Amino acid sequence: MMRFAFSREPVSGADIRRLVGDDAAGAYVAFEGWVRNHNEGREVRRLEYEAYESLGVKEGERIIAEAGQRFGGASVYCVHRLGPLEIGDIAVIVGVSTPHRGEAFDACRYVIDEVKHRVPIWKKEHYVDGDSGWVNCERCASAAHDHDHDSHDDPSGDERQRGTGRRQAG
Amino acid sequence: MMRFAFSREPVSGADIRRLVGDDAAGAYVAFEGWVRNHNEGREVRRLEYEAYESLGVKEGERIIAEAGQRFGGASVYCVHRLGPLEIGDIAVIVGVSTPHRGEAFDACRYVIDEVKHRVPIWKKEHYVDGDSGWVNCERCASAAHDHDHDSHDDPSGDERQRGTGRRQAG
Amino acid sequence: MPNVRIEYFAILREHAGKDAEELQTGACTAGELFNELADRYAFPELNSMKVAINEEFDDWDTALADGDSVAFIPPVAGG
Amino acid sequence: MPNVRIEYFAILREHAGKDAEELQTGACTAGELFNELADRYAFPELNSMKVAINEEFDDWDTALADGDSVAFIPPVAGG
Repeated sequence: MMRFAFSREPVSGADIRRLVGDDAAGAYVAFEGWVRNHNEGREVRRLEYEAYESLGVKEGERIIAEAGQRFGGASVYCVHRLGPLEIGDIAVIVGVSTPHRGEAFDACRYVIDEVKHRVPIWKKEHYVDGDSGWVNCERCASAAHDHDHDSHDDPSGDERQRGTGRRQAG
Repeated sequence: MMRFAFSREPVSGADIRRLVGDDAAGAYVAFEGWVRNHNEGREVRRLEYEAYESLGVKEGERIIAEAGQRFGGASVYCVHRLGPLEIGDIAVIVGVSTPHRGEAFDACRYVIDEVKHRVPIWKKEHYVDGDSGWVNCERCASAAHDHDHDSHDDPSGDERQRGTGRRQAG
Repeated sequence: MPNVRIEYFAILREHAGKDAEELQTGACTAGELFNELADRYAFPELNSMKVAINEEFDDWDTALADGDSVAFIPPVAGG
Repeated sequence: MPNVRIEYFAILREHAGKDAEELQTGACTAGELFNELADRYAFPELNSMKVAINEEFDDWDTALADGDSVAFIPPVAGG
């Protein structure tokens, strides 16, 4: 397989495009997630990604296999950066080639949506004001600390199992 | 404006990406239409694109302006090749950056769909068997010639006005 | 008898054997002009043809004026 | 008393002060193990935590076996 990978080095659109190129393909759709200079109202200076790499690669490959089945014959690659990134860097890139363009758009969107939802990757943002925090974690954490520290004694309870983190757009 | 252009030289994804880059943008979606080695069951050796360039640029700019209005703040560029192209060449490329990814996918798809539908560009395919033909034109033409050459005396009639060409996928 | 400039593209250019021409026509509308030229150059019959006058899409029954630039738009196939 | 290996990521790694450890636990399930460690390391309360056992997502009430590798998955934020 090897269609999902983590990288500690910068990745480019040209790399991905080469991997999915095919003379029978008529359509290519690429998604790139760029490191923005702000998130939820705060100015971001840089960030770091960390992953549970072995499980992350398995889950990434599963997502890509699903996309291939759902969107006839899509050829897909996805690379996610790890380690420190600067503003404007590519954090994640998905490239899809298909015979026809509808499937390329649908498969590309499916893969990035699922990767953001399912692959164990964490992002720590470092803000211009010197503060930093793990995205999707810090607010829940501090809110919980503020009013009731005792309620975490059942991690298998409904809230933990069914609650969904705030979806990260972008 | 100048967000839609024709090019007689090869275009690359990196060129387009540079044009729409922006530190506030978090999502980038690109579509590339590649010259396939086959179309509708025939093996294609090469092809040529021709356009009514002045009207084509106006219509392309209109489409991109529509996309910007519909999909909040999308930054869009589109370049379409003209002249002779080989298998695997990029025929058209659309790049879109937005703060969030949903709009980038939607705007990119809107632009390529409308460009294929509305911009006066024609494609002549040269087949491996030595034959050639204008896509969307040759079959209608020969079908008409075969059975009734007299029916073209009212180009303003319903069939001409309302008929839609077969949509080209890919 | 308006004097008009006509641009030919793609399959129509090949049938006309030229990119463009100026001519004085007895046609009153863009549609009549097309028919006149279709007879002269044996244009193929095409579905969903459009017409542009002075670099904008227009209607087949638009009256022609002296100096108009007219282009016939065969079915497009970009991308 | 199963002997398990635990991997810590992101905010949990910072709270635990280590990437991983092996320990013998009185916990019977992954959920009980998390509570034991949350008390020890003062883990923050997180919504939608998940757990993986032996490199696959699993349930909080799965019984732990000797030699299991357990990882707690805080809310993810790829892309």
